[in-house]
Amino acid sequence: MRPLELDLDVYQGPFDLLLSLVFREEIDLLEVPLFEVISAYLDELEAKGATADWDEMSEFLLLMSLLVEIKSRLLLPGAEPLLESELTPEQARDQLLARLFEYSKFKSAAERLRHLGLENGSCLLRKPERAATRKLAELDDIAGSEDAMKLREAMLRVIDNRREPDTGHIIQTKVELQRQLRIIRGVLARHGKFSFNSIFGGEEPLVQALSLFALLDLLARGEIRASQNENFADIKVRVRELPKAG
Amino acid sequence: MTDDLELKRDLEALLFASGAPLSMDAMLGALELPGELGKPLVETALAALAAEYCGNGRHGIELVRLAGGWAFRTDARCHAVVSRLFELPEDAARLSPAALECLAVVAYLQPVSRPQIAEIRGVNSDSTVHKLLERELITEVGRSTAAGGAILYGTTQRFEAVFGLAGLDELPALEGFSLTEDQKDELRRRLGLMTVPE
Amino acid sequence: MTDDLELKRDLEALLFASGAPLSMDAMLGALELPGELGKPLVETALAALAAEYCGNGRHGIELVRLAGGWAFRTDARCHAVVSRLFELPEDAARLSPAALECLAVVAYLQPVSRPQIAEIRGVNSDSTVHKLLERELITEVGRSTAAGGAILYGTTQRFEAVFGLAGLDELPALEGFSLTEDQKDELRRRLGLMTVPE
Repeated sequence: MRPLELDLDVYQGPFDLLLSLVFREEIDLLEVPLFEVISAYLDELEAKGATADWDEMSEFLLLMSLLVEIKSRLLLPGAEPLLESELTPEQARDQLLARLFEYSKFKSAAERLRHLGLENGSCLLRKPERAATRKLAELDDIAGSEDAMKLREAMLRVIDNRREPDTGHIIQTKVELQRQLRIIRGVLARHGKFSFNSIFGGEEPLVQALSLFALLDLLARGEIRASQNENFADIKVRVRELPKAG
Repeated sequence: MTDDLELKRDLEALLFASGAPLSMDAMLGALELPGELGKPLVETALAALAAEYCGNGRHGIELVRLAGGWAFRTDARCHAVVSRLFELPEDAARLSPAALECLAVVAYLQPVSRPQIAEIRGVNSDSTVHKLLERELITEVGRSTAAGGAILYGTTQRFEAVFGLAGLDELPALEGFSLTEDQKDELRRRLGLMTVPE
Repeated sequence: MTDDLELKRDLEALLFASGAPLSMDAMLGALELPGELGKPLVETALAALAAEYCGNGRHGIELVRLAGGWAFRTDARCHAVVSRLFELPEDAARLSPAALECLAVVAYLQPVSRPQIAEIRGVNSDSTVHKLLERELITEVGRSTAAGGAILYGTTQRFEAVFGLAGLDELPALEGFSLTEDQKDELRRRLGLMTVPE
């Protein structure tokens, strides 16, 4: 495989690096040795020493995860989406391409801006002879020209907009087997039965997986019965009636 | 001395003294001319001045439309000589590729919010936006009415001056920067996205 | 283009770009001309330029010997026009949304520092604060005893007049009632501005 040189001077961000990788290095993604990209990057970081930029590093991490995801989709062509809400491979592909096409326009526009700026940079404006001073209007002329209610609206807007930083893009999943066991027992205590999808269908894959573990656990303890018509179909869960003692 | 010559002379003095691009309003104000009457007069005089200082190399300065106004600036031919005595503006040269990219997004899509910029670039752009704000190349222009009232950004007059634009309508059309169909196909192929999985 | 014209052009650019009078040595240096050879050439070119910009009223600027050097300056005939350029009229524009927000923060929470304003608004507000200071709607009212002695801002009497307020207690109530000191503290606390007492 061709050794991959990662020129960090041109590194800007995920889409940029992706485009450079694809166009500059003339490689197909299936042949991109991600491991070499990462070691090249780490070497570069080491050489840079303490000046490493956290923003840049997290961007790199983001891009690598994007590449790993796409590549694994390519390597497993038959893979079906786990959840109905998830994009099909075709949709994901089209979406990524559309974003790359859109992004590439701005990348070229930035290059043109650079040229315009360099051309213009060979001409010099004169420094103003002195700073202009603003003459303030007579108070009588402007008294009451603004409405105090506008201040109130502005202040309320500021207060309203003051929220915790949006961390929506960070998936925070807190999940424990014990908790899933409690949830399942709780639902069964109230309703006696439920279908897996109706309760856990909207959850993250990790939550779904742990819930399934919890089901298996309860099955093993003999607390529930579960049935499924076919592979990947919904799972019906019922409380197992314990044989009456005596 | 005719009025025409006097007006031309006054404008020359104003443009020289100002340094920064002068808007029509600023000129009319200094000349104490009312807008409807004064504007055509000033425009005629500016055209005459611009014909004289037209950047044909006869003068060391040229009169150009810049950042929504007019300004004298040194002719590009004198670049080497001027740069030996004075620091030429380096704003454009000092901007990182990431900053330029971010600036391009703001220039073409303004008013635009930080999340929108990040969406286009595929990367968080907060620190880049901050740098552009500090350099006064972009500025706040309001708040989005939707989506939590995100702050919206636009470019400044300084941006136009730094990149030698008379106005935003002088930005080259964005569509002209689209990838060609061949490049798009190449991108699809290289990403291995041409073959649809079964 | 002859060498003479080129030299004249370069000198025009140099003199235009320089705010202060340029000495012969500075000009020779920028032109990279050796003194004995260059000096007569430059003097000839300067004489030609000075004849063109001779202060006869044809141009708005004139070239003069000044303080042991040469300089362009505006023609005395244009004095009145030029001085009006540097006396800006009161900004007739209404307060921008950013300015209003900034002003509201100062009005309701004064005294307040620039970092605090930025913190509350979630965006650097330095240039907005600067504009409000220029319009004398806010003013420095002291320095914070904590946190490196940041400058604190409050509103002015001019602010009260512009908004038709007899005093600060006439600011429209934020939550249906006027703010008492306790409520103001509560607001400051909610906005994260309360300094923890030692």
